Amino acid sequence: MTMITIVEAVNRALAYELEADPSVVLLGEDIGVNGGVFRATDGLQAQFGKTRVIDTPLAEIAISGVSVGLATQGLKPVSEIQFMGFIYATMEQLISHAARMRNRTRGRLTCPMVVRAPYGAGIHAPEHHSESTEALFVHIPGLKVVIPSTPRRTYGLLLAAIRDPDPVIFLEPERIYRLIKQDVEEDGVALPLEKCFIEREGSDLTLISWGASMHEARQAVASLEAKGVGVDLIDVATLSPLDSETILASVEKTGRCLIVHEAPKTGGMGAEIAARICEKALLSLKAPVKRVTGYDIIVPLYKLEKHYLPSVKVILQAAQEILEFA
Amino acid sequence: MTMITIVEAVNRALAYELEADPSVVLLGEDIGVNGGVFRATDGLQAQFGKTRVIDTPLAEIAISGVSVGLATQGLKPVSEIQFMGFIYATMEQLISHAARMRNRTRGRLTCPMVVRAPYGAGIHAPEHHSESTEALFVHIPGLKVVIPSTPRRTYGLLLAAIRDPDPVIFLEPERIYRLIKQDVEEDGVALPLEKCFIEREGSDLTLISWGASMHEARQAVASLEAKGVGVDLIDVATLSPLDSETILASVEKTGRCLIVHEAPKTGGMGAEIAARICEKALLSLKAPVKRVTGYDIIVPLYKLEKHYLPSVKVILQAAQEILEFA
Amino acid sequence: MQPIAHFEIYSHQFLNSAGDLTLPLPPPFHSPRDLLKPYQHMLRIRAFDSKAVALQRTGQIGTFPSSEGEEASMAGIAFAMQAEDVFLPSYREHGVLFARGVSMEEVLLYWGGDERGSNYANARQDFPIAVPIATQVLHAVGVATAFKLKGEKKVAVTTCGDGGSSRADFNEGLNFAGVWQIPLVVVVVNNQWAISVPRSSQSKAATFAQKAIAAGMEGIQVDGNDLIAMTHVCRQAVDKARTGAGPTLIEAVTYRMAPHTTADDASRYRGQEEVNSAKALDPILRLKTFLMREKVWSLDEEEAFKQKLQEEVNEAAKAYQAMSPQPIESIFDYLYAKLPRALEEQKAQAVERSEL
Amino acid sequence: MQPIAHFEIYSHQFLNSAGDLTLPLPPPFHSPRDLLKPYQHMLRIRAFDSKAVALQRTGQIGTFPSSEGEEASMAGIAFAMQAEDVFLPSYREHGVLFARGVSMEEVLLYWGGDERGSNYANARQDFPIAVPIATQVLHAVGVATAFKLKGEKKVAVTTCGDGGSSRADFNEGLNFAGVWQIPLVVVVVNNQWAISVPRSSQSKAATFAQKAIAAGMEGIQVDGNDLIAMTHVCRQAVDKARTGAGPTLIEAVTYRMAPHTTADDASRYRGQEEVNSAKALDPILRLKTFLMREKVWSLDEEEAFKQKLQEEVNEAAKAYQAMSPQPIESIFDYLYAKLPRALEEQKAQAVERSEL
Ligand SMILES: Cc1ncc(C[n+]2csc(CCOP(=O)(O)OP(=O)(O)O)c2C)c(N)n1
Ligand SMILES: Cc1ncc(C[n+]2csc(CCOP(=O)(O)OP(=O)(O)O)c2C)c(N)n1
Ligand SMILES: [Mg+2]
Ligand SMILES: [Mg+2]
Repeated sequence: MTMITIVEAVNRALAYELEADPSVVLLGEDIGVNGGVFRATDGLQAQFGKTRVIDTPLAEIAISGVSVGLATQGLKPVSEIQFMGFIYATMEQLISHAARMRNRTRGRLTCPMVVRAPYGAGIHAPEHHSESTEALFVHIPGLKVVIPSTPRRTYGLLLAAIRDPDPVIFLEPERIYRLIKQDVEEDGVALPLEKCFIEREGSDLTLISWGASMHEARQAVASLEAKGVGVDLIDVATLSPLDSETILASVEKTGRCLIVHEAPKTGGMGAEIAARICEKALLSLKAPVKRVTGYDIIVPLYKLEKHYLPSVKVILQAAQEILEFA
Repeated sequence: MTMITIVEAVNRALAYELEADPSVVLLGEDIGVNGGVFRATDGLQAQFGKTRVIDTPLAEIAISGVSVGLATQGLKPVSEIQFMGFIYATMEQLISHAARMRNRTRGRLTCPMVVRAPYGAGIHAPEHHSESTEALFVHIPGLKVVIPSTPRRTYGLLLAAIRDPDPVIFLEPERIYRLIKQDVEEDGVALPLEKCFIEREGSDLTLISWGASMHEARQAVASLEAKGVGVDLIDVATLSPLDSETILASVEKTGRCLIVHEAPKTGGMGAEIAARICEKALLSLKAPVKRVTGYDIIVPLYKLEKHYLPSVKVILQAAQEILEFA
Repeated sequence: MQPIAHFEIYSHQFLNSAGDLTLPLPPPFHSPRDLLKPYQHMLRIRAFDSKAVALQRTGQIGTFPSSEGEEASMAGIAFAMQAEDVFLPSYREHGVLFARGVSMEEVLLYWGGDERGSNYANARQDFPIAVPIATQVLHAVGVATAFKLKGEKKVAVTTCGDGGSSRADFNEGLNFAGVWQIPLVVVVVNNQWAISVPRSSQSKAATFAQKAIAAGMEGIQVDGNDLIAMTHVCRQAVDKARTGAGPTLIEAVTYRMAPHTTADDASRYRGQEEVNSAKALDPILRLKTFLMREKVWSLDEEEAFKQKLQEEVNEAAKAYQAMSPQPIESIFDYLYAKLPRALEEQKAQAVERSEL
Repeated sequence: MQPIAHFEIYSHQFLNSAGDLTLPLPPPFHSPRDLLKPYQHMLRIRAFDSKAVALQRTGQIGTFPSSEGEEASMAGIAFAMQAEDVFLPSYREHGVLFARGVSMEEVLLYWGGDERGSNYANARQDFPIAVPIATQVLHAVGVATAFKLKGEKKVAVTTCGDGGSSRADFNEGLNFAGVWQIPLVVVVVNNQWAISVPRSSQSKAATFAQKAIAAGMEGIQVDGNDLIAMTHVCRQAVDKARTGAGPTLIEAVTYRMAPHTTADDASRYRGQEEVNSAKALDPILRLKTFLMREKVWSLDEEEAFKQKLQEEVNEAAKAYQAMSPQPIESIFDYLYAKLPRALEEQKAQAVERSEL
C-alpha cells in the first residue's frame, strides 16, 4: 500500500487493467511518451508499448469514432480527451453511436469503452479549460457517467468503468487531482457503479455532491459536525445511472437536503436529484431542497474564477438556511 | 390573414425578416431550391436569391462555425440543421464560441445567430430522426432555447429569435408541423422571449409542457376541464432563460403540478422546472410534482415509437394521481 | 520555387457505356462467365429496390433509399471482399449487404422501423446502416486499427457519399488511416447528388479521389457504373490492405437514378433530361450488352432469372410482413448489458401503460 | 487507366539559413531597407516572449505559449495584411496581433486571466485567441463569406498548427472555402510539434500544403523561417483573395523552439540536439546576417533597439500589473446584450457572497 493521489490512482488503475486484460488499449493526444498533460498515463507507453498506449493525431471526433470501431472488435478502448472543454466534438459519436450500438443491433455489436477527461475549474488554467458539463452526458440514455472524488474511489471506479460492457464517461476532478492522498491497495478490485457513497452519517441534513466539490463539501460537513449538526454526506460518484434509493433513504431520514455542484445551476445534475426527491420524498421534506452551484455563466478567466466556484462559506450559509427553515 | 401551419409560419417569419433586414442570411443543407426537407424555406431562394438563402456542403460543424464568423461581421445567420439528430456536431462551435463570444471579448464581437432544427419523434422517420435533446442546450450559459407550439407563436418567436442580439437555438416540433392551423397576421410583430404562455387558466392543477407535447397536453386539459377540473396550461416556449415567475405563480395558486415532455426523463428540462418549484414554492405544494416524459432510452424505431411518447391517457392518469393526492 | 510534391489521379474503366471492353478483362475475372454472378447480383439489387419502393408506397415500410443506378458500385465492393472482412455501410448500400449474407427480410425490417433488422443473422461483424452521414468512416478506421493491433489479416471496407466527403468524420478518418497505415478501403460513392445539392456545390475538388492526398493516402477514381473496373480496383485495394500496404480511397463515379429517398421529390431540383442522360450510362445495361454479345447470357435466361428474383423479393416481403412485432419490453432490453436498477421502474411503467 | 488530375506542390525560399538571398528580392520588398520594419517586429516578438515567460515563472500571468522561432511566420503574415482585413489567430500568434495594433498589455491581460485582454482597443474586428484547436478556421470562412456577400474588398486570414490540420474544422472549412471561392488565406504554421506529437505522427501527407488539394484550392509551402518568402507568398495570397480569385492554403515550415507552453516539459519527448539543429535555422539570425551584410543594420543599432524593446516590454508588464481588477459583476455583464431576468438573482448573489 502506498499513499497516492487521484491522478496516480488513475494511472494505477490503467496499469492494472492493461496488465490484466490484453484487450484494453489507451488512445488520446499526448498520452504516450508525454504521459498526458496531467501525467495520468505516465510511464504506461514505456511499460506496455505503442500498440497498447497510442498517441493519436489531434482530432477528438476521430478519437471517439475510432473507439466505437475498436470496441466492436472486442477491444476495450480507454480514450483520453485532454480537457472536458474539448469533449464537445465527441458528442455526435458518443450520442449517435457509442450509446446506442447495442440497442440498435439488438446486442449484436457493443461498445465497451471509456472516455476519460479531466474536468472542472479552479486550477488557473487558460480559457476553455474549466468545463463541468457532466449533465449533458447524464441526459443521454446508453451512457454511464462516473466522477470519483478520492484516490480509492478513482481506482475502483475506473476499473469498474473499463470492465463495464457499455460506454462510460469517466470525468476526473482536475482541481483535486493532487490534493488528496490515500492508501490505495493495488488489488485490482473494482467498486460498484450504480452506487452512491455515504461518506459521513448524520440525521440533520443530507449533503449531496460529487467530484471536486466534494472537497468543499467535506470541509463544510466537518464544520457542521463541529457544531453538532449530523450530516449524511453523499458522494454521488456514479451520476448515471443514478442510485436514487440511497439518496431518497437519506432524505427521508433527514428531511433536509442540500446539493452542491460546480456546474451551472440550470439543467445541472442537481436539478435531477432535486426533482426526484420532490417526486418521491416530498412528504419527508422539512425544508426546500437547495442547490449551491456554479452560476449560469461562462466560467470566468482565472482572475475572477474563485467567484464562480461554490465555496465552503456559501455551502455553510445554505446549510444554515435549510437547517433553520421551519 | 390566412390559416397557416407551424411550418408555414416558420417560412413566413423567415420571409418577413429576409425582406425587412438585409443582414439576415439563411444557410443550411437543401434549403435552397429544395426548400428544406420539410419545405420550411420553400420559395425563399427564388424570392431572395442565392446570396441570402445559401445551400451549404454537407457539414454541420462548418454550418455552425461559419455562422459564428458571419455573425461577427454584422450579418444575422439563420441556419437550418436538417434534423435535431444531426445537431450534435455543432455543439463545440455553439458551446465554445457562439455562446461566449460576447462574454470573452467583453462585448466587442457578438453572435446574433439562430440555429433552427426540426425536433422530436412520432413521424415514423428513420433512425436518428427523433431526438428531443433540448435540455443539452438549456444547460449552456449564453444560449437561448426556444420551442414554439402553435403557428402564431412560431411566427412571433422566430422573429424574436432572429432579432435577438445573441445566439438562439430554435427547435421546431416536426410532429405538429402541419397538425395545427391558425390565423396568423403577417405583421412582423415579434413575441417576447423570456416569457411562458398561459394557454388555459384554472385553479386545480398546473400543467406545464412545450413543443409537440403541447398537443397531448391540450387534449388532456380539454378532458380534465370537461370533468370540471380547472387547469393552468403553460406552454414554456422559451426554455432558456426560463420564466420561473409565471410557473411559480401558477403553482403557488394551484399547489399541484404536472410537467410533460417527450425528452428522456433524467436530466430533462422537467427536472429543472421541478427543482425550481421545490426550491421556491415547496410550501404551496399539495402533491408531489410529477413528470410525464419519454423514458431514459433510445427512441425506438417506428414500429414501437408510440410506446415511447407520452400519451394523453398517461398524462390523464398522472394528473388524476396528483389531483387525488392528499 | 521548388516543386516538392507531385500527385496524379487516375481513372479506371474497362467496360464503356456501350458495353465494349476497351482493355483485357482484369483480375479477379478470367472469363466473361465470371461476370455472371455479379451481374445477377446487380439484377437482384434492382429487383429489391423496386419492391421496397412499392412497399413504401403502400405504407408497409417507412422511408426508403433506392440504390437504382449504383448496382455496379455495390456489387464491385461486395465481390472484392472476403467473408471475414468487415463492411461498414452508409444507408444506401443494402446491395453490398445482400452479398455479405444479410437477408432482404432484415433490410425490410430495418426500414420498416424494427431494430431487429440490424441484428444480421450472417455477417455478424458488419455494421448497421449509418444514418448520421460519414460517421461510419471513423468506425471503419477503428475496426481496421483493431485488425492491425490484433495481427488479423482482415480488411475494413466502408462507403460514404459525395456529400459525406465534406464531413469531419471522413476527413479526420482518412488522416488517421494514413498515419496508422491500417487495412482500410474507403469508397466514396459519388452519385452526383446529396439530396438536392449537386456535386459541383459539394466540393471544388476536381475528383473525390484526390481527397486522399490530404491524408498521404492513395486515391483512385473508377467508373462506378462499370462492374469490371469497380471489382478490379476494389479487389486491388482490399488485397493491398490485407498485405499491410496501407489504406486506399476509391471514388466510384455513378449516378443516383431515383429520388434521394421515397420521401424526396427530385423534380424540385433536377431535370428529367439529366436523369435520362444518366440512364445511358446504366451499369446493368452495359454489362448485359457485353454478356449477351459474349454469348454467356441470353434474353431467355434474363427473363427466367428476373422471374426468380420476383419470387425472391415477394417472399422476403411476405416473411417481413409475417414477423410478429417485438414485445414492448424490447425497448428497454438492449440498451445496456444489464438493465440498471434505475430503469426497472420505467420498464414496468411502459408495459403497464401499453395496456391503458 | 487515364490520368485525370495532376497536382504539384511548390516550396518557396528566398533567404537561406546562412542569410544568403538566393533569388532577387521579391515584392513587397524593393530594397533591403524595407526589411528593417519586419525585422524589428521579429525582435519585438522575441523580446515579448522572454518577458512573458519570465512573468509566468514569477506567477504574474498564467500558462503562456511562447512563439520563439516562429517570428518570421508571424511577421510575414502581419505585413501581408491590410488594416481593414480580419485576422483570426490560434493561440500562439500574438506576434501577428502586435502588428495589427493589439497591445502587449492586452495580450498579458489575456494570459493573466482577464477577459479584457480580448477586448482589443485597436483591430476591433480581429478575433480573440482560439483555444479549441482549429475552430477559428471556420470563423474565418464565415468572415470571408461575409466579405464576399457584402461586396467588401477585405480578406480573412487565419492560422492553425500542424496539429490543427487534423481537425474537423480545418477540413470542413477548406472545403467550404473552395466551393464558395471566398477571400480567405489559411496559414498552417507547421512548427513540427503538437505538444508532444511530432509532425510525422500527425499526418502521412508529405506536406501540409497538399491538404488544399482535397478542397480544390491552391496550396503552397513556404520556408516559414524566411521572412522574405513568408511575406511575399502571404502577400500574393492576400492580394489574390482580395481580387476575388479565391482562397489559398499556405504551409509555413518553422520550428517551435520553446516548450509547448510554460506548463510543458519538452525534454520528456524531444532531444536537445533536435532543438539545437533547429536553432541553426533561426529566422531572426539569418535576416540579421543578411541586413548586416547589406549594411542596413549594425550591431550598435541592434543593441540600441533591443534596449528600447526591453523598456517597451517592461512598461507593458507594469501597465498590466497596475490594472485594477474587473468588478465581480463583470462575470455576468457580458454574457447577453441584456441580462435576462432569470440571472438577476444570481448576479446579486455573486456580489453578496463575495463579501461573505
Ligand atoms: C450528419 C447528417 N446530416 C444530415 C443528414 C441528412 N441527410 C441524409 S442523406 C443526405 C445527403 C447525403 O448525400 P451523399 O453523402 O452524397 O449520399 P447519397 O444520399 O447520395 O447516397 C443528408 C443531407 C444526415 N443523415 N446526417
Ligand atoms: C480541440 C482541442 N483539443 C486539444 C487541445 C489541447 N491542445 C492545446 S495545444 C495542442 C497542440 C496543438 O498543436 P498545433 O496545432 O501544432 O499548434 P502549436 O501548439 O504547435 O502551435 C493541444 C492538443 C485543444 N486546445 N483543443
Ligand atoms: Mg450522393
Ligand atoms: Mg504545431
